[in-house]
Amino acid sequence: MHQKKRLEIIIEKPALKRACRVLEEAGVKGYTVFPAMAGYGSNMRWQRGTDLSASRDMVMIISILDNSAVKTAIDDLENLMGAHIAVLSLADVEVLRPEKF
Amino acid sequence: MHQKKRLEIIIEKPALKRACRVLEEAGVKGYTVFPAMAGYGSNMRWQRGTDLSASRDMVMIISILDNSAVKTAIDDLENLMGAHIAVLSLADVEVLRPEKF
Amino acid sequence: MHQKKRLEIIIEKPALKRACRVLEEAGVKGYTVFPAMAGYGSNMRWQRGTDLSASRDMVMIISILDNSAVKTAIDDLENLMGAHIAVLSLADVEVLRPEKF
Amino acid sequence: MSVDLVLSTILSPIVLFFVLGLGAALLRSQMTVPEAFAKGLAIYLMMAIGLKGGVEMSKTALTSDILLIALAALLLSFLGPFLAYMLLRTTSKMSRIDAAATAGHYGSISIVTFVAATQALELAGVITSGYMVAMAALMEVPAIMSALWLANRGLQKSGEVAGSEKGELFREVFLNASVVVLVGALAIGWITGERGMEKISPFFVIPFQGVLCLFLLDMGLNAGRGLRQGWRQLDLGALSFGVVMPLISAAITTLICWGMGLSVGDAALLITLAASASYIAVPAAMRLALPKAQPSIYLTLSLGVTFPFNLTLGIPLYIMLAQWIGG
Amino acid sequence: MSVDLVLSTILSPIVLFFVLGLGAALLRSQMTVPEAFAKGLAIYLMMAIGLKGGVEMSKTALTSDILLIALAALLLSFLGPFLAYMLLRTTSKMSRIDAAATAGHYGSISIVTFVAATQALELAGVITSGYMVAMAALMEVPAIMSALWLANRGLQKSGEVAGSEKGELFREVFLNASVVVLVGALAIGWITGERGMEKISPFFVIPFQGVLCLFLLDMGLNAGRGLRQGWRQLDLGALSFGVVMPLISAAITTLICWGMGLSVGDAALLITLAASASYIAVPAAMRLALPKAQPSIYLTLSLGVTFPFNLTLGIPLYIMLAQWIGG
Amino acid sequence: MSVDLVLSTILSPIVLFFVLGLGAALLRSQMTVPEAFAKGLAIYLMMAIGLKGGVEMSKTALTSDILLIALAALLLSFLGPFLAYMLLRTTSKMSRIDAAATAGHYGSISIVTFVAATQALELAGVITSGYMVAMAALMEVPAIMSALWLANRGLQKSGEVAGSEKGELFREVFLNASVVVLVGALAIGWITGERGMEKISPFFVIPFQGVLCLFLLDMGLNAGRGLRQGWRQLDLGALSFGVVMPLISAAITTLICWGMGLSVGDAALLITLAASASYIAVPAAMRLALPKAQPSIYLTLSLGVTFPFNLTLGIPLYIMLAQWIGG
Ligand SMILES: Nc1ncnc2c1ncn2[C@@H]1O[C@H](COP(=O)(O)O)[C@@H](O)[C@H]1O
Ligand SMILES: Nc1ncnc2c1ncn2[C@@H]1O[C@H](COP(=O)(O)O)[C@@H](O)[C@H]1O
Ligand SMILES: Nc1ncnc2c1ncn2[C@@H]1O[C@H](COP(=O)(O)O)[C@@H](O)[C@H]1O
Ligand code: NA
Ligand code: NA
Ligand code: NA
Repeated sequence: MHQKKRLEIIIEKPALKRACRVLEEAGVKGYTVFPAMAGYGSNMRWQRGTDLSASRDMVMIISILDNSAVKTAIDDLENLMGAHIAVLSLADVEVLRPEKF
Repeated sequence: MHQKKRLEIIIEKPALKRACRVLEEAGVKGYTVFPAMAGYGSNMRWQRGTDLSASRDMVMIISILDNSAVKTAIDDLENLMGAHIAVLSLADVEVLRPEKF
Repeated sequence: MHQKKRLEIIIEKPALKRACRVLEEAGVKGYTVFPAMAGYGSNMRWQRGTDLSASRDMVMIISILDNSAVKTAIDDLENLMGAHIAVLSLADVEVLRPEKF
Repeated sequence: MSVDLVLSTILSPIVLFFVLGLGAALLRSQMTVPEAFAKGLAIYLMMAIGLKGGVEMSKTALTSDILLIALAALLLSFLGPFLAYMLLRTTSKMSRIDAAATAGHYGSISIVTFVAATQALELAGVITSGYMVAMAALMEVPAIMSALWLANRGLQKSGEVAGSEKGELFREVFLNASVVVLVGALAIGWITGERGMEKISPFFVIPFQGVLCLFLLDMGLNAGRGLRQGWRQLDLGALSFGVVMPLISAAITTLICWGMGLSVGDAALLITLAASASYIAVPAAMRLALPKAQPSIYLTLSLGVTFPFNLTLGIPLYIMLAQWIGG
Repeated sequence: MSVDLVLSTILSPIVLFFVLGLGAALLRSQMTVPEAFAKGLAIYLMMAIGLKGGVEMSKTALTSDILLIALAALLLSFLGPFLAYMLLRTTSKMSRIDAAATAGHYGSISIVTFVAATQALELAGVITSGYMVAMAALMEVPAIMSALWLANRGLQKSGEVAGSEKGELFREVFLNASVVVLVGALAIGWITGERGMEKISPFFVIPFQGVLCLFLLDMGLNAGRGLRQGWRQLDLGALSFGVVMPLISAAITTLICWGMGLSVGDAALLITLAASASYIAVPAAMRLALPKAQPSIYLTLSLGVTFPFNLTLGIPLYIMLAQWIGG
Repeated sequence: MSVDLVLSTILSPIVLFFVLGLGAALLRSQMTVPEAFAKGLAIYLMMAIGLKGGVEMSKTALTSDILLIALAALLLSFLGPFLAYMLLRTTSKMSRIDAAATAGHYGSISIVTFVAATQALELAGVITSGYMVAMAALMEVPAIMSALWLANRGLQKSGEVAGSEKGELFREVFLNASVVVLVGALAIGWITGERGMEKISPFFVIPFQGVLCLFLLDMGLNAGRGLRQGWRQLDLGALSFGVVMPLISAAITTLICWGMGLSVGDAALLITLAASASYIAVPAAMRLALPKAQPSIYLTLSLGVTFPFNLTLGIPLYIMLAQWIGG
């Protein structure tokens, strides 16, 4: 198996499109998005479905990518994280078909 | 980037609030919860939406946190895992803004 | 805490049952499935709820398991990944009760 | 006449849609009614039942007779679990804690079974009272307490589960969706009376039976899936409990109704309530209070065995029992 | 008169709501109808169609005429894919497997297109038969088999995909939601007949057209998004196939209807069925059976091109064809 | 009479269900109306309002009077935020950006409050015009622009957020679900007129009030949870703003209506619109345009404070104001 990176961004839903554009522009080959249902931060809880505007929902973007793509994306990601509610983490993973990422 | 831990708890939904309280009391700065849709364990499958009480649904709590918070939480987490259906795992991750966690 | 593996398969929903069978036959003790809401790959975006057949939805399977189970499953997983739209990654994690996995 | 009753119940669209769902699930169809949609329909149904009951109640005064029925209902819910527990412990190999949790389900009630009985009675031209909805609401909760007592008696009090909080079980039990909506709608129907209902009743009365069809299709799918996944957990003693317990409850309640001189319709409903088992409110409470009890046991029994039995054969039988003591 | 028909179809609320959704999606509005809600409405619509058809069928005996129409319907579904496949392989650059998968969609049917045609006929005062719902159900599945045969013929049988199970495709195809609900409701309507329907018909008849508006708003959003995301995958040959194929199917079916001497209403419906393409049942089956075929191709064509065409221009045209051979 | 109006408003089923939800949430009940179901109901409600308004509009010509009201509506939405901003900056400790974002919510409108006012007027036998729905649609958006201007004026233009795209805010604001559905349904109602509505009106008219009950139960749950989670973020100045601002807007709009000589019903609706605050369209836009503003502040105020106030005490008051200038 081959070494790649796993990027995980938990971000507010209204900013999802922006995060996607950042990743796509950095040449990331793929990512998948998951809906969160609740959370806690800054001493406050939120819960999906208690806000008709859904503007406080959070989502998680997972992308398996090459370290080079992370480096390309990192500046724009930092800018994005500075403006919007978001948490980013990066981990090492092994994959089967390295050319896909 | 900076070293943090990524705590992932897959736990039955009726016990979610208890897990959240444990984390909050341990001083964790934030976490996010995701709804599962199906699963397998103890030789049995479950599936969301086939049980009107939703009492068998599972959820996943993800928290990026400092190792110190993990240590504070670990005893209560073990107690919780002993009582409820749950799976816990801990991994190393890198983050951008270490003071947030 | 004890070393285990965390297997994460992002796969198209119509093939979910097949992936589950592969894992179960390999003797995996448990897994949990999460619904994705959007994604990007091969220069195309998809979004849940814009396709009445739901045949393009993706899901994520997470399993905490022993390295031995990964080895048993890997051939069938490769075969499955070859036929269906899917992304697999493997990471190191620490768990509390090693006998559960 | 009794064969007629059975046939007209079983061949009613709501039962047929239930059977359709059950069959599809047993044949391993992948079809589902989306969870959010089904839960929305459930809220609609409870609002409709509550409102109707409330409006009926606003027309009649609270008599001592009604209080007596309420007392009987409470006792049935409180004491039912003891009977069920003894039965389970003698006839099946269930552990103490599983038996207690299951017993709690059978002391409590199934609101959909109640509604189906109301429909069957309406079809048969039998009159029922609005306050029976209040009885249903009263019977939801007490059984849970008996179950907890049964599970914990004799054990030295074990330490609290980490993260548990005072009042969480209370809220789960007394403020769960079905109690809130049922009791709330009952109160609103009672406050606004017939006049207030005029404008909203088209929505809550006319489509009611149709919505019930849709909902029972989903119940059938659930019951079938529950059975397929869970029957292996159950021995023969447990499985037969799912049919025997409703019959025993029905027999006892018939006697009580006869003692109180209830009308045919009200008796049929009280018998049905006693014979029905919970699969929404009680399972959720049990995961909090008795996490060591296995959900697959009590859910399979109450949703996979007892509910289908009541819906098809039970209800006509309970109506006949009521007619028998009322005739 | 024909211009009238086109206008009254296009200016009907259901089509206007479809256009609203289509426009919003093409303008990249973020609005959505929640998936669970739309799927719930779809189940409602299929129940309503099935029940209505079943009740109608319970009133008339099964004649050899009906069996003949059923045979024609089956053949249309079986043979349609062959025609579609040839057309695609000659006019577009689609790969063999993509062409086969797409062909399967065009042999099968769209139940919403069928319903829209029923509405247009009702508006025009043309009578249709209840058993046409059964024809729709019959036409869903056979095309899938032809598509699989087209895709796999001549290839040496490749090894099974890991984890695949005997019967999974069969269940996906014959027990998918639309088949279960449609056939089930048809049977229930047929069993209970008019008398059983009385109580539930308010829910299934009165709001039907309104629910259809809501559903078509969602279909418009889906079709628009499909088009926006997928049209780049299609060359001109493929795109024009989305309009030409329905017209060819319609022409052939017109001849067949003429041969069988079908009534105007029934002919219009059979033509519509033949000209419509699946976007629910077939795509799901194709992901299992032909995972190498690209979903963006067949979904864009059937939902993004053919469905809008049929809904607006196709249906009035098919009605005119039926009137022409029936007049 | 005025006490009557207050009582009949507060004791109407829709308000009682709102109170039920509010109470359940404040008591920390876990019950929820599934998000997808509630959002589906919201789309239904907006379609129904739009269609009804459109059909009414199709019956009358567009007069200069109507244009004048439209102008007033636009100005109210544009200028409202300035007033709100000044008030917030003087009476509370809110930051500039939070005050601007909150101000935007109060310039915009709440369509549910509008509907509740329509119902109360109907109950009181007061006639309203169909074009008032168009006014509601017109007032949604302008306030957002004023809020952005207030937040950004004087600041040197900061760099764009990474990944932001030209037009994304425009689409969010002008093509959000409520604008699309409301304006679309208005247009469709207007195009098809009474004749086209015949078939679909049963669905959009008869159940309307009942659906509203269900929806308001959910709104109550939302408002209660918002209050429980967010009130700690608000000082007394901010909290009282949630009641004072509607009253000031109402007073000003009363004067304007008096100047324009509006009918009692239309005046009551315009006052209600001005006094209501957005909690759907504006929050979503603010997250994109002013991500630094804290959602817990503006959501708690508009949904947790102002909406309950308007629904219970506000609406009867606004009707009385309208009667007073109209009498
Ligand atoms: N450390 C964390 N781990 C996971 N999710 C987090 C974390 N911190 C914040 N979040 C998520 O981000 C949201 C906003 O957090 P905050 O930026 O702290 O207000 C929370 O409600 C969580 O859903
Ligand atoms: N190893 C595992 N990895 C991920 N999820 C698991 C695992 N084991 C159990 N689960 C989840 O926990 C639920 C209960 O499992 P069990 O405690 O084994 O009965 C399963 O249905 C899964 O959703
Ligand atoms: N590198 C990746 N990381 C996460 N998800 C991915 C990745 N690549 C593809 N996906 C998911 O798989 C789907 C199909 O991708 P593809 O196989 O590239 O067409 C995408 O829409 C994503 O949801
Ligand atoms: Na009972
Ligand atoms: Na066809
Ligand atoms: Na306003």
